[in-house]
Amino acid sequence: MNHWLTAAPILVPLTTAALCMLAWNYPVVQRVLSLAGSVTLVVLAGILAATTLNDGIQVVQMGAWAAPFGITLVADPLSALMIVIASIMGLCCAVYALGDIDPVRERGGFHPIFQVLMVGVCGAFITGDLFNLYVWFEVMLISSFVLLSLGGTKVQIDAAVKYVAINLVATACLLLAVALLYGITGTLNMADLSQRLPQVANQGLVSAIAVLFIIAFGMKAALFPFFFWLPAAYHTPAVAVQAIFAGLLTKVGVYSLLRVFTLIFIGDTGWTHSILLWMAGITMIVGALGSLATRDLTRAWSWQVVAHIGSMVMGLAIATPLALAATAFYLVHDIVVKTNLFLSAGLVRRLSGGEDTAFARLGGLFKAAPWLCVLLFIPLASLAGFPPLSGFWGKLLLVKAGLETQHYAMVAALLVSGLLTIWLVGRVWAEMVWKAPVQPPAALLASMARGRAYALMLPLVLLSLITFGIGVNPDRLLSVAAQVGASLHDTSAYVEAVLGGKAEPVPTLVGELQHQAGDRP
Amino acid sequence: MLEAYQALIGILAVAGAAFCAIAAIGLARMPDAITRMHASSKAGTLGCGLILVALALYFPSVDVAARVVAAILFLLLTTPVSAHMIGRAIYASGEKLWSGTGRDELRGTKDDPGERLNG
Amino acid sequence: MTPFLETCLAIALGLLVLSLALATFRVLKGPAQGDRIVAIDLFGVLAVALIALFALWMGQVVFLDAAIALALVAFFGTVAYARFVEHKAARQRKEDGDA
Amino acid sequence: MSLAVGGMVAGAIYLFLSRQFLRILFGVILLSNAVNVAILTVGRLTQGQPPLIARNAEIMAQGVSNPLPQALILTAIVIGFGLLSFALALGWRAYQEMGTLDTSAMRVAEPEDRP
Amino acid sequence: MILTAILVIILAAAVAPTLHRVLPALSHWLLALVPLSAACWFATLVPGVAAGVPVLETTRWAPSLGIALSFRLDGLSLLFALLICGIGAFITLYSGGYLRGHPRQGRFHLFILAFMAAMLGLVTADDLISLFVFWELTSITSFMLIGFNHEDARSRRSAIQALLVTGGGGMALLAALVLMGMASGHCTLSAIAASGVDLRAHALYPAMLVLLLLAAFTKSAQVPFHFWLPNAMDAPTPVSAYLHSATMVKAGVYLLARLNPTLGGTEPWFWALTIAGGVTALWGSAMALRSTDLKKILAYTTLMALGVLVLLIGVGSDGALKAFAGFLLAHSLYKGALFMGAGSVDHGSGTREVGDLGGLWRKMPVTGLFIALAALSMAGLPPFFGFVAKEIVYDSAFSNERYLVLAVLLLANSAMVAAAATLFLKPFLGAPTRAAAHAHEGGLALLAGPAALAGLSLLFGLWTALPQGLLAATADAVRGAPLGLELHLWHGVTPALGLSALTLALGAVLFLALAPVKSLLAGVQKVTRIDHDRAWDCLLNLVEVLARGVTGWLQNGILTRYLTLTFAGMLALLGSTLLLRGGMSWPGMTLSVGDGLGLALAVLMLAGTLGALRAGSRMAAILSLSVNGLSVALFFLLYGAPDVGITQLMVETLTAIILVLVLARLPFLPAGADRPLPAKLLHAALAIGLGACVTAIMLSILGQPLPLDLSQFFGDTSWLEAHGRNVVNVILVDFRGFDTLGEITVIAAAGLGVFALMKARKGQGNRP
Amino acid sequence: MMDSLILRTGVRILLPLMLLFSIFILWRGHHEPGGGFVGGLICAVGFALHALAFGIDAMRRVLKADPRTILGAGLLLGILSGFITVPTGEPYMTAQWVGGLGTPVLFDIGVYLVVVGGVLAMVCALMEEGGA
Amino acid sequence: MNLLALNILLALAWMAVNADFSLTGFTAGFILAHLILWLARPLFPKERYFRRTWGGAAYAIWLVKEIFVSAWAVAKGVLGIGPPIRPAIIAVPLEAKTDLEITLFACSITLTPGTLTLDISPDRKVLYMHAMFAADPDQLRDDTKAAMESRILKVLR
Ligand code: NA
Ligand code: NA
Repeated sequence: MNHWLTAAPILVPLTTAALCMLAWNYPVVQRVLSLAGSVTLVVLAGILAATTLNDGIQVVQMGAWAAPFGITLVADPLSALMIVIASIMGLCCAVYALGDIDPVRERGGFHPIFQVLMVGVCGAFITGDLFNLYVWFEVMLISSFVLLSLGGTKVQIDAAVKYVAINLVATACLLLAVALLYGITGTLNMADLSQRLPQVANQGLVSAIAVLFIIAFGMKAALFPFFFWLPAAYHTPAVAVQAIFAGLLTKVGVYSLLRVFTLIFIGDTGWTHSILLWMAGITMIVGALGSLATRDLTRAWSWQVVAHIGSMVMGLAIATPLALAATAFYLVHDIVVKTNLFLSAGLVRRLSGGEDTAFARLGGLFKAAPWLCVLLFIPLASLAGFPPLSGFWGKLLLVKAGLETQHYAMVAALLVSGLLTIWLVGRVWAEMVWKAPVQPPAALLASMARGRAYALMLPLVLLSLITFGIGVNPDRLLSVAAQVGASLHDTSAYVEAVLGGKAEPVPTLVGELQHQAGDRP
Repeated sequence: MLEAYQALIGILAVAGAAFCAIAAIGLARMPDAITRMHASSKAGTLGCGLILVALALYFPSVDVAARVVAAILFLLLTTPVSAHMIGRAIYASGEKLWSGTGRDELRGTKDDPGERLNG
Repeated sequence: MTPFLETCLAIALGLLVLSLALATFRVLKGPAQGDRIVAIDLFGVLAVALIALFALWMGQVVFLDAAIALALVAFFGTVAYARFVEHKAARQRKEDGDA
Repeated sequence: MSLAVGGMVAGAIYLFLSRQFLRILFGVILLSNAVNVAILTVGRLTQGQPPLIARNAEIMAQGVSNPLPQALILTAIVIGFGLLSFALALGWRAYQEMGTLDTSAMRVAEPEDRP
Repeated sequence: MILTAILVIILAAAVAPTLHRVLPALSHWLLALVPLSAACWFATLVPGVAAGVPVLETTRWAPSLGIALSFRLDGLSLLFALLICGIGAFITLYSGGYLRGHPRQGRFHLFILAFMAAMLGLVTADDLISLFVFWELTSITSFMLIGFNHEDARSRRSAIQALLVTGGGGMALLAALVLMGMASGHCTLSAIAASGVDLRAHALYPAMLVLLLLAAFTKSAQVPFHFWLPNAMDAPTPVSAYLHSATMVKAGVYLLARLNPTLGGTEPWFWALTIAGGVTALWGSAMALRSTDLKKILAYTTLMALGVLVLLIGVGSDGALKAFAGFLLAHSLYKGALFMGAGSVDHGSGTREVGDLGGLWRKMPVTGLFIALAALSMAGLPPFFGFVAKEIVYDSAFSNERYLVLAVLLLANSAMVAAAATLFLKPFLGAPTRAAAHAHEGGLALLAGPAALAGLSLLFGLWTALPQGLLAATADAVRGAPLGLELHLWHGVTPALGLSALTLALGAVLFLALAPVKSLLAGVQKVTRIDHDRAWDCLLNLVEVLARGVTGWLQNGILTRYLTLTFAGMLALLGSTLLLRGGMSWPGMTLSVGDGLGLALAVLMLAGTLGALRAGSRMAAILSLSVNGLSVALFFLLYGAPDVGITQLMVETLTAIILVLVLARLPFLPAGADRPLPAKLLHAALAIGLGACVTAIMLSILGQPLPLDLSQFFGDTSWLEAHGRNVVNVILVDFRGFDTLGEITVIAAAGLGVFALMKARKGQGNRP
Repeated sequence: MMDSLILRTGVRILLPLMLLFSIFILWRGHHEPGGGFVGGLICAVGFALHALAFGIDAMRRVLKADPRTILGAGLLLGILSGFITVPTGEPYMTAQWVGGLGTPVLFDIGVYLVVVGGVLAMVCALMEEGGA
Repeated sequence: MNLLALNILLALAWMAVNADFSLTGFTAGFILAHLILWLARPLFPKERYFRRTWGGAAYAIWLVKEIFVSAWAVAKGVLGIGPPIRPAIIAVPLEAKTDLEITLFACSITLTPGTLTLDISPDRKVLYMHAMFAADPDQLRDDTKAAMESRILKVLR
């Protein structure tokens, strides 16, 4: 039964999407399907994660064709963790959408496309095949195109133009990278790749292809200098879409970097991981600066998405078990917080009655909606890394990992970026919560239908509770993250699970080489 | 016998290619778009057809022959239609005909596609 | 395959490649839209011929299907282009009329 | 063939760097073609022998083309087509909404005066 | 129990808003009981701790990181805990009176109690990370408190300023603590101290020290991080009284004292602390003398006191540490009372300007009395505890022969005397003013705090044995070894007494010559031109300008810029890798006749590319691309990929149809017209560079062998196991059918997407 | 819509031929070049041509079903064909063959339908709204 | 058209009898059945099936010949060895009425030497053709009508 469970993260949203497409003329049916599908996904993802963490890596061969011939789905601790968190975000955004989405967008196919996005995200998280990963990236990409432009307002179209143009480059780059890698190894299975790459004679060529992967996934992850599509676009679509984008899309890029640069490309870490380190450092600073340069809430959050990508990639670049665990922890934290921030920004926009979230329009929330402020305070403080919320633990782990490996400059960059974020959070609080509003906030929630208001508030409550829960009781997630970190650092279990007894897995330890390499920033 | 048969195939192929080449040369040399189309639509179709026939002869089975016939029929059906479409489009777009063109019994009549397709 | 046939095929291939080059030249050069469309139409037909010839050369009859498919769809492209030109012309006239 | 791919990539990138969205789309087409050619090429080229199993055979003959890259390209072509058609429709809508396809004049989402 | 105390206070904080709504008149009394009982509980621990037995407590938290909520109460912690809870109780009460009728009183109590809990945790934490957690919590809660009057833009600014300064310190502290943990291998302060690891000898000691000082100095507002404190006085008076005199600002001092045994005693430590402390003390004195606002005066004297405390830790002699303990307590008591008193004056008369106040004695005698008592203690007059403390301070400096320190202390204390006089004499005994006309006494809630604190100042002065045990334990804790502190009101005739007299005299002179002193100081300030507040603004502006500059350059809203940077990044990464990591190689070249055909197709592809590049019309571009696409299709066919070739043909045609459907109305710019020459060159360079990279990689790949076992497997099983003779198709629908599933999902989404893009438009209604 | 008698007559003859050809291609795709994509594309191209010649409404009438329905049905068929393994307990998409008919063929039909539906949805939307 | 169906049916029967379900089998069956039906044509007195098929075949052969001629003429024109080209656009009044007749006529014109159908008037009364060698346009018009339209009508009516 376990192989059905392992495939469920793709099949559930996919079936939901197909059913929603068939019911294209019946929005109510779509709503029910979307909700049911999202809940099912959360439940199954939870079971999958529990199974993986307790019983070890789950592997299923699609079509029963053995690896590396068929397509392998692998739920290792990282994948399982990501899928659980992604499914929860999916549910939150789906529920929020029930209250927020307008009829035009709904009839334009919001529900099926949203599910397709989840298919892409979950598929990317769980596949063990590089080309299959490309396919799920494309699924994610096309659905993100559609969701971004759904509604077709002028701003959206403008943003979509930039988003689409840059992402098409990214996607071609990824395809090229996969193809070239196939061209030297003759395989696409990631575990198999990790076995075959060391045998390639021309290791310099492997490094070049690895860099191509850095570029391709870096573009997806919005690393410097490939992030431009993100601040250009994320503030424009429907709120639920913004939130799911902010929560998941870039993280899939980070996940992929994490997967590929711990499992496959570990031969030239002195070079590849130094590049990642530099990119991460600059991303942190530039992202934080960007968030300070804007005077718009949602756009500031977009920049913060960028900034924190840098933090996660920093962990990958350092690549000790602790650093990898830090990245895993940070991923979970950041997904929850960013989703929450964008959802709440949507609510704030509603309350301010405006079309956008420019600081000039905001204010007076403390008076108008104190409970909302309490809810907002949690993700904000967590974003700033204030203890004892989730962001603090992520930062602590990263600082620790960085200092242990003498990456002082990176830790400094991380802390400076954190300080800039604190500034931003203080400013946002002052502008959004404290400042007297230009016009008093509307009592929209009260005037809404009860169900709609619940749909808007419930996700916020849930997400804030998660952040708070991780913060005050971090140990569960910390130990999971440690498990993830260990499994990424030593991938022999992964390889063995996928290839079975056929191959003799050599323990592949990422990061070992790096400490001999001198060229670190 | 086989030699002669293969020679026939070879000659057909070369002839076909030659007609194709003539079509291409016509395309390069003719004075205006419509006259170029004369070259391409006739010589090209014929050349292509000859090569297809050569193919059919090379694989002597009804299966292949039927498909070759189908292909040629497709060609014969589509070439004039597209020639008509292109010709009309060229005419409608008001492109200047070659200065050597004689009478034009279409321009300015109620049937002039340039006027008719307006709006 | 006799040497004569082989030579013939080589010559034929050469001629076709030359033709394709000429057609490409016309596509690039124009000068009118019509010229380009005529050229691409011929390019399609030449490609059909090339595929057929290639099938012959390689002794692989499966390429014939590609030739059929191309013969079919090249036509669609042409229709679409023609339609484009007509619409543009119509629009041009309309704008001129408005002006 | 590598040179052709390189040339197409270069051409595509030059088109991408244009201000005209249409040119960017043309770049997309070109880039997608380039990558597809690259896939087949790095899968090693074998002339004229499609990977089919003959009627009288049970396994694929030696010396035929590598089937796997072909399958990958098929997937990539179709996906590329999906993306491209969406991008094209987007271009149309962009022109409709903003009256221009000059991307440097598209400043709605990131207006100059409002950072 | 310590954790329980903290949690109970947090609980009280959580219920405060509700409680206030339910019992508006009583809530502050009830809430004040919570810290008061905590204080009482702490008081019961005094004998044990004074006897040298610290209280230890540990709760599991994050065992996987070795982090626990461990607490440790020694003298230092207990003294702080008592101050926090004790003064906290009165502040809670006081703020209830001060904010009577204020709509957000409940929220105020929430924040102040939350702050109290955080502060309590900070001073009792033993675990390094727990310490940091509480440290940061004090920053957040104080942010909320400073910005309590949040409609006022100045309040908001001050709150952010305090948040940033202390937040920056927090970052440094985090790094410092992690370093300490790493260097020592222990997670708790007591374990580090007990382990015998000498951090002072560690290679990272300078880093730890700098980071730690950064944290402590920002929190305790030492020069040059002092500027936020006076601004923070925009907060309501209870906040100033509590945070900015008694507790939060002392957190930095606490940290220094706490780490004195582990990190202190070195040269850098001495110089950093004495210089920062001394300058802060002097600067605070000067500013206090210049100020005319009651709260400002108090704020600056607080700075001065903080400077003195830091200075004493820096000096680090036994005497200095004893003096530190005494002065810490004395200052907390009188400053708390004075702040509350000043707040009452403000509350009663509506102004805090010394110039506007006068003759309050008759209107507010009780307040006046307590202010007088506290001011006397501040001035260091016997029999107040301030005097006792000052005596040991002087004593320590004198016995150490640190005369420069002594001079600083003398000046600071004289200024304190003058300030004390300013605070009391003019407002209460001066000629009545208009503002004083309708001044009135506050209620019991407003008076209880000053009364208790001023009373204790007097009591401890008279009965020095009462605080002696605790203070001795405090000094021991700061030293990390027993010191044997003894307190006496009367030491006999000592140099210290003489200095006290001198201080009084000097203070009197300063007070009497206040006007000339002020102008003198103003002149000095003009000459030195140090306006830290403006400097801060400049710094922030600089960051903002940097932020805008960087962002404006990178994210300028123009797609071409984005793509240029993206491609430039790609070229830089790929190019450098290819050049620096080797890997470029040439495959062996063999050309057959068939390859001639391939070559011809390659040329056609390139011709199509070129055509697309220089096309001057849409049609030309599309048709050039068509040439390219058809050549690619032919290429696929040539190399034995009929499925791919046919698909490419179909897609080519469909693309043409869709292009035509879309393009008919779009404008087109002729080639080359859309970019200036430099851009053209740059773009061409990027394009050619990347094209060259791709070519180089592909050529190198072709020089490698390619294992074909996957394809071999597909070929072997396609018919026998998967029942298909077209291996490509079998791969598509069976071996790798999952890819295809994803792919049809893409097509489905694209179809729906185009449909939605064209039809679902907001503001135009929905046309299904 | 293109107002041309010749084109219309041509299309009238070509459309059925193309549909036939597309199904032919789909059917034999498992053994010879072709399959769901190519077949679907040919079918879609045929209908697109019809729309070009006769207008979108005429095409919709010939097509009968809404493209989106075709698309959804195809996707669902594609997904469900993989679920047939549920009783056997084998992983998703494990092929099941009954004589010459197997789930991969079913899957290919799903692909065909999705391609037809997806492409026609695009074409319909572009033609109707594009006005071109 | 009933005979076509019958013809196909018989071809299928042939395939069934021979158990040969290939295209070859069908073709053989079709031709065989056609011959049988032709022999039995007195059974179907008013049927035009045979005239159509045989006439159509004859026309096709003629057309193929014309294409060769046409291509040759074009080749000469292209290579500059034939008569100088003298293009013109000529209106040809139509006698053909049905869609099929008109289309077939138009296609034939395009496939034959030196002429090309440009357009058909919306009222379907006039066909406009472009001719390459139209020294005498009126003569060409008459030739075209005589050579082709009449043949087509003969076959189809
Ligand atoms: Na993305
Ligand atoms: Na296929």
